[in-house]
Amino acid sequence: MRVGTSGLVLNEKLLFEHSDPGRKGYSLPELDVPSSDLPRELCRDEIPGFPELSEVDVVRHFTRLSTWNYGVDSGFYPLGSCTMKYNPKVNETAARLPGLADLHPATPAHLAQGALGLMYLLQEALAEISGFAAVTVQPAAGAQGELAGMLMIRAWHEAQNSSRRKVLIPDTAHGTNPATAALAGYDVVPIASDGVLSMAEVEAHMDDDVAALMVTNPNTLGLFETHIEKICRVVHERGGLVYCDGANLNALMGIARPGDMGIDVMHFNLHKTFSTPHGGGGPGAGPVGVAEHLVPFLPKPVVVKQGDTFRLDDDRPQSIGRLLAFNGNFGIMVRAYAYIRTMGAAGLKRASEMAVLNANYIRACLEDTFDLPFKSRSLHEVVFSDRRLAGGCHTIDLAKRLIDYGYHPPTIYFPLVVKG
Amino acid sequence: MRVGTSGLVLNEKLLFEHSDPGRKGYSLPELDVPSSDLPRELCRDEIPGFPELSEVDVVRHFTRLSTWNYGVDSGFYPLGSCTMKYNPKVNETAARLPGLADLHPATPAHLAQGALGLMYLLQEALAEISGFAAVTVQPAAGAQGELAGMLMIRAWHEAQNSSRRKVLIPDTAHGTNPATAALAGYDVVPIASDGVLSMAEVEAHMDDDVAALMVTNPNTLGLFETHIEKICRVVHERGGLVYCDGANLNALMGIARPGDMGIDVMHFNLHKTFSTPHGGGGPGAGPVGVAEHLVPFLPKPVVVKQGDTFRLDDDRPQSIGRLLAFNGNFGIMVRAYAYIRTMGAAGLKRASEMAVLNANYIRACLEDTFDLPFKSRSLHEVVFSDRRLAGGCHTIDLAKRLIDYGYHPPTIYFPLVVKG
Amino acid sequence: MRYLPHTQEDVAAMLGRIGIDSLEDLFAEIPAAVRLERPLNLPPPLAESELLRELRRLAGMNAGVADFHSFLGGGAYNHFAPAVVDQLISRGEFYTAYTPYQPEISQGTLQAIFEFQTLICQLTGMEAANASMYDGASACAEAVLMAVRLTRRHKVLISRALHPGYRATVTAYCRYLDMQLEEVAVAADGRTDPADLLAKLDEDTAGLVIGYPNYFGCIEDLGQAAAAAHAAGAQLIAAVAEPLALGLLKSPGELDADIVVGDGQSFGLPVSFGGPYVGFFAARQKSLRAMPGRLVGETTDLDGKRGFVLTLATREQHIRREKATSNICSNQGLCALVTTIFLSLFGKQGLRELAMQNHAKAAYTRQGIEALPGFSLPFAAAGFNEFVVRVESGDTAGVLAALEDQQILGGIPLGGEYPELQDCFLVCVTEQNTRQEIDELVAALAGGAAS
Amino acid sequence: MRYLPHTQEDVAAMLGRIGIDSLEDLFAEIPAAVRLERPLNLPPPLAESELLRELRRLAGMNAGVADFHSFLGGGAYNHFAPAVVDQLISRGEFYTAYTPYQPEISQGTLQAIFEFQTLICQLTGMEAANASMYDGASACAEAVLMAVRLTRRHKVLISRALHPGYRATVTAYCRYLDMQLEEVAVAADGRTDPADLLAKLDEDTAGLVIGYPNYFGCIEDLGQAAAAAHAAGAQLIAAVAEPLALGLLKSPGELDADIVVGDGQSFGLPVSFGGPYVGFFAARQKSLRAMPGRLVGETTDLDGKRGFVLTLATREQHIRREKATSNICSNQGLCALVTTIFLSLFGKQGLRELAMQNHAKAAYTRQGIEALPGFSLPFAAAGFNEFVVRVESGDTAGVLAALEDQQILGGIPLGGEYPELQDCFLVCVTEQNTRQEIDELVAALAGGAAS
Ligand SMILES: Cc1ncc(COP(=O)(O)O)c(C=O)c1O
Ligand SMILES: Cc1ncc(COP(=O)(O)O)c(C=O)c1O
Repeated sequence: MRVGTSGLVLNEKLLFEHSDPGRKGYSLPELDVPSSDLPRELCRDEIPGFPELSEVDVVRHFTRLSTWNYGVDSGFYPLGSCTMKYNPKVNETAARLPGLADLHPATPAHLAQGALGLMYLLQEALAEISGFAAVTVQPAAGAQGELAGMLMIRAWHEAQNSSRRKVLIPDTAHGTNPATAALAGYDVVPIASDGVLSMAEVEAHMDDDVAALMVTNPNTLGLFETHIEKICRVVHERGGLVYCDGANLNALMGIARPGDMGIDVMHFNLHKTFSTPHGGGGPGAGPVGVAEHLVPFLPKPVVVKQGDTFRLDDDRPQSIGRLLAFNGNFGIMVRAYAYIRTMGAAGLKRASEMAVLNANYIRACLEDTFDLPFKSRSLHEVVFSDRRLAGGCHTIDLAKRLIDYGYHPPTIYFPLVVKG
Repeated sequence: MRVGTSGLVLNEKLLFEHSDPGRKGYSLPELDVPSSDLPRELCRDEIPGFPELSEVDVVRHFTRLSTWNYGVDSGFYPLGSCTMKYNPKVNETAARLPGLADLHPATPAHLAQGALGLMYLLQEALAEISGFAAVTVQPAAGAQGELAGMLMIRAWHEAQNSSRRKVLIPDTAHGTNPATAALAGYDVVPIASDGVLSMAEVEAHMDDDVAALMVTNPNTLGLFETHIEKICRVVHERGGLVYCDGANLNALMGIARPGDMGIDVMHFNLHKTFSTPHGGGGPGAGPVGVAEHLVPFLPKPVVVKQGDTFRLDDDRPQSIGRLLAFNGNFGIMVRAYAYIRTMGAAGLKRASEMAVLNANYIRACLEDTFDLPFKSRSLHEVVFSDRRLAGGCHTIDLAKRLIDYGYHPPTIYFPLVVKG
Repeated sequence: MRYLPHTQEDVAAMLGRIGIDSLEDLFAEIPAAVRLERPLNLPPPLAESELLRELRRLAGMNAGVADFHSFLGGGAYNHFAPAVVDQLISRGEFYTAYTPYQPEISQGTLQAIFEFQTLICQLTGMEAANASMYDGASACAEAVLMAVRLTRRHKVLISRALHPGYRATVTAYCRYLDMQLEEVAVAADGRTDPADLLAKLDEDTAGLVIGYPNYFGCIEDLGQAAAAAHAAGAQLIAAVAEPLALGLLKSPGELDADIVVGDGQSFGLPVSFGGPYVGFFAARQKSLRAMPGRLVGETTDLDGKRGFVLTLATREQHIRREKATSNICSNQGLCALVTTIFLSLFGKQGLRELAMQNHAKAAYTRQGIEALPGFSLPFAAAGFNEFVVRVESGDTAGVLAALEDQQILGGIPLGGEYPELQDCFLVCVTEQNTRQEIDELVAALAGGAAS
Repeated sequence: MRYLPHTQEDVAAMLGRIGIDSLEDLFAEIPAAVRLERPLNLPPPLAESELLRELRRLAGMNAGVADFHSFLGGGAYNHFAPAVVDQLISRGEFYTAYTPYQPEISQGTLQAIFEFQTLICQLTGMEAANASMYDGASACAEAVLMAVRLTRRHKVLISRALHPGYRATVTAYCRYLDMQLEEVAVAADGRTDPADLLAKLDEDTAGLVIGYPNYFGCIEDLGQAAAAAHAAGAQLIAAVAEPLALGLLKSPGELDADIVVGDGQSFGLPVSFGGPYVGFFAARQKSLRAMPGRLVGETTDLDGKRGFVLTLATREQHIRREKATSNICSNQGLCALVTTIFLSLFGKQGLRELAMQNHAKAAYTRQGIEALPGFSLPFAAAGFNEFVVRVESGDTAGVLAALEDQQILGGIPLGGEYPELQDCFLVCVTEQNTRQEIDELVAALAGGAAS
């Protein structure tokens, strides 16, 4: 399939350039109470530069802008590390249901049992899928999940009167891993990997100032960290904890559980593995699963069940506190819950199998054409380099040329360990 | 503004060409009752050629197809005769409200008071806007409204024991007018207009075999039929009735009412004057307003109010009957009602004024450039011919070139009285 | 006013360009005598939030299927529509476009209609389908007119078991045309009476219209009817008010129908108090030029690329005027798109499975009611997802009212349209009715509703 | 499974191409010891219709604003969102796109974010805004960190009248960093105590965070706070949980704030039990490189055409890794789009009028409650659309429960976060509360809820 000629291409100005003084795009009921003035000195005159548009101006502006975008609904979107799933339409309907969308976060728990129940059921489902003892659904994205996780690791160390200062992070890691470790007050120690982490490298760095190892599994090369169990054992033996970046969980649902591998804490990206839309850069959600020993440190409030009722438990003295003003990206939780209930156990496993099948199929089709720096069996993604590209072509050229053919390019220049 | 280069253009196959045996795009609950077989000889094997697609296939297919279309939401859409208004978004929300969208047409009247009430209020509002004694909201589109109207005219004649066989139709009329007259069993007599109908032409043709005159006001040249009152008087004096094609009512809301001009019956196009979407060719709705003497002949059932309750009145012996299986395009009525309630009297008048202002402004800007065959003051549309176009250019070339500039072309080669 | 972009300055500048002083002047050609000299008497305008509040209030007075267990059918069916359908038709490029008269910027609509036409042909077993009609009833009327055009005969037979709304619509459409409609009786088993049919078919019979399934939910012997019609030189018109049945039943085309019409509402359209729905119209290739309505055809552009255009417009009123095959102009385009998306999702397997579920649930309900004292099933013919129930006491209204009190819409009383079935009502069961709902219906009927 | 397009034949062919025999083999690298040898223990899959039924059941257990008169605010506001907003963000090109890393096919998102940033600058009176943060609270935490970065100081003062959720979030973010947070007391009028503030500002103070309006709905004297902060060399951070107030109030920029953060939820986002909302973050041009999060900038392509790209990515974690200005990656892009569309619709006049209505309704309510025996208003400072009510009897819980019985969510009890305000609750009134609802609230309070 090639780029066709049937479509329309429309230019569009900035919305401010459409503005015309006196246009209105809103309606308000007549004020039904006496008007009331704020003290003059508190008030501004007008908002300089703010637009004035009619409703049709606004509709056309954003409709036209949208046509400049490519989404999962437009076609194949093979971004490595991003898990660009189909975003089910019924989930959009679900998140907008009255009773969910119009529920205020300060509603008393007895009048919000449906919402709290949904959060609880989602926590339970994620715990089962990942093999962790408990899950918080509060964090707003993967990186915030990482922060929650690293703060819990630090709180755990403090609770043992340990004040370790270092975190080991492999060179394949996503940039959020070191950035998060730093935000939790840690010094980052990069460690080398050769496709996967070797025991030697871990053992060489795992000293008694290391609080944790952050690992991604499968890692950003799409490879399963084959020594993961042993790695966890060594880290634990030497007094550290293991954080897992769960961005790539889509390879493992129903196949293997990070919690069973010895990992202490992991974030999920609901906007990856659990089909919620990326939204052009969020909102997502980054729940975190923890092993038993980290449960006391979970961000608060935690949704708990007592008998048949649910409530937000705030009375958690060892908690790291809260990372958002309210209960997290509830609308995203609704979508993820809808996905899990739609797929069921067999469906989730099948989704993982098909993702891995697809990546390996692409690999099989292209490994004679492109350079494949790491050769062990891929899971849900495969990373090529541009070394074998002829004619002075680089990854970026390939990426842009794919656009000409109507496809979204793959993720490029990541992970940093692969050249091009 | 010119066609830009920011947009995407994507090819797309036929949906059948995406099909792959075994794909599924649906889900059904497990059957919770015993299965039951129909006698074998009644059953087909499978539906040859029917597609098999997953949900994401379907979403991508239609998303991509849509990008080949231009809508009112894409930009300026200056089709004469079509009244391409902005289609308000809240009306789409309104028509989908539970209680409206999921109401079955056979619901007993006492459990459908809201819907019947809405239909009644819409009838009343349309009657007030048009100056007619009563309105039926049953017909599904303008042409079906015409049919309802012409059948009523014929029924009225029959009730007077008159069996006139001819209908006068000006050469500027839309094709549905003669087609409808024929469907009502009439012979069509075309009459000439010179921009507007002259009294002489009407008087020359108005004999005692003429059942009706069908007139469009403002007509398809965008001109007000200035002699309309006298024309109605003459037709009435000679025993005929006057049908008005109300497609162009958008020029007159709050300005003048067809019912006050002596017209006996007129259809509305809710998908024109009352902002409901054209939908790429429908659904619309074509209510019909009638003067007092035609009320007994309205299609049945009619929504009537008794005390505080509404019901469908089926007991109308002189009615022409029904033209659809149920109550008409109710979802379109909801949108039109929403529009009327949003605009109010002043808003509707302003809409007419702005439409007429726009058409005259375009005329003022272009009348030095293009040939303007009819020179009297335009209402909501203006018709140019291609006579003055240089370089062998014709209307069709101009239309297609406008597309290159990102605009929808105006209506072309209509009405037939204007060359090119 | 948020829908009108004009500012005061715009208006002044535009009036200046036009060369007039006021908006008043724009209407100079309208004689004073017919000017409206007062404001329209309409309720004051509502803000968007107020409008929704008011419409929610009206909606709240209606008994939607969210609040009631509904067993209403009779040409409008409570089927589930996947969320995909509404989200796709809500794309502005689809629903705010006009009829695709400019193919260069309407290929989306055109290809989708082409796909609709193809799906309808596959479903009905016919060779040519149009871009849609208003609804099943008006499509049926157009079919009758086409049969008359094709045969140049003047009599059309209509089965009394055809949907009453369809029959009434045919009657209204044909009211002043030079033709007669004659009714064919219903046999004891609920199907069209073959003897009466044969007796009425003659050399002036243009066509015969039969519901498939018919209004009572019974599956007509279409093959036999086709043979009889064809023997008399008449066209067989099959009218399909519940097209989901075609997921299981032999197609009318296979059974030799000449014209197949029906309503696509079952395929993704909400019942919406009766509309908008979507009529479909399919026929044989040889009758193509006699067909009413728009047709989309495939073509290639100058570069050899496939494209789609409105075709055979010479049948239509824009060109043919009073000689057109129909007066229809706007049809139900967006509803045809709904149907197309729905059928794309369900496809070959899904439509069959959906039809099976409907049939199984109706059969289960039928058995449940049949076993109740006080009720009987007058018609023995096989049915799809509807059937007629007789109230032995004769108090149909009382039975249905008692059900309403239990938030059940139990069925459509038949007495209004069929005085001979004053003691009967029509029950419809779809995949949306759970076994529990069905059991509640049966229990409610058992528990005194019959008394 | 309707979301997975693979057929059995596809799977077989693909396995063949890969050169393995089974799906099992794909996972050969995963050691047997960590394989899951049983199916996941999850509830059975639901069909789409069942799923919606289940979610409607859960939704039905919640007290949404459709059923209750709600006076809950406190950082999440019940404002009306025009239908346009949701319909536009529901376009697949917007919501199913990834972060705009490939500008050639992401100009829609990029230009919209650029417009968002511009609107936030205009609204806050600042010079640079980022592409969004998770919410107001986390934006506030990031602002604190930025103040520390900019000043290289270690102490940050936080007003006790700042939203408790914001305070808690700042605390958690800063938990293990080399810095101290100190609280500034609340004065009797409900605003930050200027004396305590001055006393605590010193040469190690990096910044001062003040709510504008604050959690009690009071309008802080931001100008005075800015002067004090600047005199000490500290940054003033204004945190705006109800940005609608900025439709009326002087902008924080005008009052000399250095960093302005807040939450855009009021502008078109449903309250949705707490999220997703959208944090905004604006600062001075000179601090641009110290800002957290993504930024979109304008550029021109080779043909001189305007375009937009992600810019200054060198601050971000992809490149800077542990030295990044923040760890944020995905933000709340689609929610920023909501806000952009909402503000485009309301614009200059609309936002002002909306703000006026909110203020007028709150003032009306405030007067109504103030006049009631048994209730008083502890704080005298001017407010926007929220205010604190004191229950003289001290039985706040009883009062609110009595309101609930009348389908009124009367406010947020303050005792949990402010033990000194155990007898108080926070009332919020928006344009969505009609006078009738307000009168009902006042009547309910009068009629015994006070007892
Ligand atoms: C491997 C990996 N880790 C972490 C993240 C950060 O997740 P988020 O963007 O949800 O904060 C990503 C996102 O792209 C990722 O791919
Ligand atoms: C003048 C005129 N009359 C009648 C019609 C027919 O209306 P409808 O398409 O609603 O049947 C139209 C529609 O284009 C028209 O422009």
